[in-house]
Amino acid sequence: MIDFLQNWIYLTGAMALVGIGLYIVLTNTNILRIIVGLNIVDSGTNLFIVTIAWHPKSVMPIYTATNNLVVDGHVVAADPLPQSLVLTAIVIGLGTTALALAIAVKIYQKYGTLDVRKIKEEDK
Amino acid sequence: MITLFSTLLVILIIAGGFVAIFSKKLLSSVISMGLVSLGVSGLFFFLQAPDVAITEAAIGAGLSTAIFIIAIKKVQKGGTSDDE
Amino acid sequence: MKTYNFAALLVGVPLLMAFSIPLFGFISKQLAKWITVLTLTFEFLFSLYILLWHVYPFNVIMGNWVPPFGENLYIGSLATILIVVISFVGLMISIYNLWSAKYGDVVHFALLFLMFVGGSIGLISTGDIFNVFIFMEITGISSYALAAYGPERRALGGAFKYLVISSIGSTLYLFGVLLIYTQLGTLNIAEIAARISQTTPGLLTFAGILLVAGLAVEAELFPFNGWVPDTYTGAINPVSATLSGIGSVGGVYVLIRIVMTVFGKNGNFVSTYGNLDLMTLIAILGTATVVIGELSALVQTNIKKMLAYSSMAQMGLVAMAFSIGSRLGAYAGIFQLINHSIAKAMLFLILGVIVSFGGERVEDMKGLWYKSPFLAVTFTIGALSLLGLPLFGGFWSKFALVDASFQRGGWYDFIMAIVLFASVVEAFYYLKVVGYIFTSKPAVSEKIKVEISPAIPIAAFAILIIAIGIFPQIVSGISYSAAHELTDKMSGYVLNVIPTIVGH
Amino acid sequence: MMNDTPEMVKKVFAIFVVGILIVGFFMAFTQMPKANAVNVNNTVSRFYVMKDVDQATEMLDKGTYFNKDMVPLRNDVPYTPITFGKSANLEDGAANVVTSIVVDYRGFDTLGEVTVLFLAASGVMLVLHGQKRKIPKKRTEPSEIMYVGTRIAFAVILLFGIYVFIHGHLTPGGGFPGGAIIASGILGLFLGKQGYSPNKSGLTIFESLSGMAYVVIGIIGLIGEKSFLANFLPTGTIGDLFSAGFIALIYIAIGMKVGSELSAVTNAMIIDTEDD
Repeated sequence: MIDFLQNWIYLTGAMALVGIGLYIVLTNTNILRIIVGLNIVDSGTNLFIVTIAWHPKSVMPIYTATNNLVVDGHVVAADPLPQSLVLTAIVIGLGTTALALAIAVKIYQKYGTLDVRKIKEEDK
Repeated sequence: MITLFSTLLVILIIAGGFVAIFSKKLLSSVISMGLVSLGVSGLFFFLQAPDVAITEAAIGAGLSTAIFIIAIKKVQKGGTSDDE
Repeated sequence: MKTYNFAALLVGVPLLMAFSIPLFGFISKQLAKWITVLTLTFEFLFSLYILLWHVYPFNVIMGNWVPPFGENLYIGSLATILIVVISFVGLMISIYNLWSAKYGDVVHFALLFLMFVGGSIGLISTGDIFNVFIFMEITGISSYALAAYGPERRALGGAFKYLVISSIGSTLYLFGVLLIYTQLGTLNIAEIAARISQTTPGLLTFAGILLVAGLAVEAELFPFNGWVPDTYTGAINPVSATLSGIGSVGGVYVLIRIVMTVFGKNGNFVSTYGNLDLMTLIAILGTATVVIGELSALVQTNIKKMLAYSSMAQMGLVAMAFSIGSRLGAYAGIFQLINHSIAKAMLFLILGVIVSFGGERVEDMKGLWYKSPFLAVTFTIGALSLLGLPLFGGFWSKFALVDASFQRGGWYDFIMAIVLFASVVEAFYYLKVVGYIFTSKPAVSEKIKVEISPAIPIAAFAILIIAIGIFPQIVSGISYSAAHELTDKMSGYVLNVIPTIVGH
Repeated sequence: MMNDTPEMVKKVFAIFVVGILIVGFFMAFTQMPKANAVNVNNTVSRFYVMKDVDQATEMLDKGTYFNKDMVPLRNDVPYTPITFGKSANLEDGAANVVTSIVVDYRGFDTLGEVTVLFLAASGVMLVLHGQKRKIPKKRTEPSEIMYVGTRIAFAVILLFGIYVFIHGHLTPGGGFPGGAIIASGILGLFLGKQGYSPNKSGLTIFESLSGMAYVVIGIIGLIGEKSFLANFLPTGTIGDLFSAGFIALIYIAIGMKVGSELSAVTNAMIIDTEDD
């Protein structure tokens, strides 16, 4: 029962982060806050992906002198494939964040504001 | 024991997310975003993913927050001029 | 399983050259642009070799690990024709850029442009569902940066909007992929396609909606295309041409690959799993896109915004064509995609030349014929091709689209009505512009001098449109076999990638 | 993202969208395999962990990998036990399975990932081009202790970063965190001295050469082993420093690339690129 709950705790955390991030993106007009929201969505996604790779009795997927991953022909490690996907996703998230921040800084220099509504007005 | 820890961490990251929503200051929003990343990277350790945890701590919590703070400083002080 | 690993260079060479462009940039900025041209020439010739010598269909194995365990590229007939088109359009735009990209950081602009084309080629050829995400991000990140480039500040707002919507879309896509992974334990498109019926229906439905939602951003379908007008209008014209002629092709390709190959049911043309029929969803989204896009294009006074909305509407037509589900429908969709890619890229490039001499309102097109007959004629060719008049490329695809919906019958007749509606509305706004070009005399008649570097791509596109219009067999043969690949997923796709899968 | 709508409507709409998404996700979660049943043995990762892809490929070639309902018989593949420090010449000698997937089994993904970061760095430079630094007049110069301290810390951090990416196939870590650690060391240098700027063209050369090295390693595989990004080096004994074939090579390239790239990004964000 506790094991089962544990999985759901992580899933709830992941979903809460995705929800909070999306809420921030949808309700804010400040560009930097929107980027904060995107970052939180990314964290939630990563947590979700790592959670589905895991079960309560798993060990880490690294062979060491004391950590054997295969017992009686059964793999007891956490699934390493989603973990490697998360590595990719984290790096991609950093790239997107850096580019978004660069655009935000440039917008501030050109418009003098970070508010999406004011930018829209100035364009007209 | 681990269940207790991870539950606390999950509550912590959700709280961090709410701080990011409701805080008036942008900087505290960003700091709480970094804390959320750090909490998530702690959860990755519990989820048997040390590789991911290290990467998230170095990149997600460390560098991306740092770049964020640099950007905020530029936006608030306007320390650059535009030549074009 | 036919393999031809050497074709990994299709993705490898642009990467190598992109990494080396900053070094060339130290020598000369012009050299960086020429490197782009040379690399894309290589891509075009290589893909032409694959097409004409009939090397396709084949697999490219990465790292000596065969498909379900490692990653692979699959280049079938659909991928071949689209790669030829994309690398041709990319090559032409890169020639145009020799003249047009002149402000700011030209070296990084050339690099990002090259990787946008290279990433689209990778997106089309990859056979791994997570690899699709990577290439989506490659094309995505390069296009955000490209869209922000240019002298005008409104480019920044458009680029940022695109960035936000697109990154949320790719997050949704990632969720969809991982939900499928929990069920099947694999990421290979062929294996997922073969075993899709072994998943839980409810979860699959949700995953399908997430995948479609994520991919519809790049494919410019209705609720997710809010970025299109802002981004296209803000960006400089070659970038708009790239986004419209290359980016949307990649987006639609992946959308169709996921919906028809992965979620499709063999033998039946329509995919029904769970409670939701993804093809109907695509049809609804496509219809909404066409109606909204065409009506918005009608009221625009800014010609670039008009082309942006028209581009959206054309993508809706393409999606509708595929959603018919029959082989003729898929054929019409592929043909329409190719026509749209060539014609819309040409129109944006022409607009780039015109805008460098004047404004970009519809009125500014008045008397173009007296200023530059070459631009006037080529613009007319592009507009008429998009309208679907005979003798131009667009005629054959719209004809096939109407034919397909007619043959399918039932409520698909509705699609025919939408196509006719779209044509009528397009006739209104395109013919208005064409009328302005030829009838009214300009107030000031200064001649527009078209230099050689923008003239080559425009002329090449115009000749190609006419050539397809008169000899449709240039693309129709391979489009038809590509339609076969889409509608018969086992013998068209899965068995070419994993030949030993049993029980089909 | 929406304009001209009242605050309240926007919030309600956002809660509505988020709610639908979350309800959908939880419906999907209930259909996922239960926590205790999530099992690596049903996924392709099983072969990555057991380093048994070659055997599975053989079964695939013979047509005995899928049963007649197209369900893969993943648990039927025989396996050879792996002992840390003893087993040699495994198909991929990395002790860290995540590393072996990232760099070898799914190396093409990683090439794309490196490209994404490279493009992001280039994009930052493209967007922020044409700005010059304007040092604010009133600012306290960091003290001498800070200056020397950051220099020493940088040396230590650099060594640690290099350690992390060289040991990527044995311990947690690898090219990406290693590079990020080096970049954060350089970030420290900015704090130590007013107006500090790393050599920009040096960073560019580093970045380009290491990226090209990655692709060239791939092409060597294409020529030598008939497949792009194929491992062309001996794999050694699992757990040794010199094992796992080309994984260490690639991680060194990635580490240098990521390090120089992220430094260039932070540099661009702080100082902005200079026009020549």
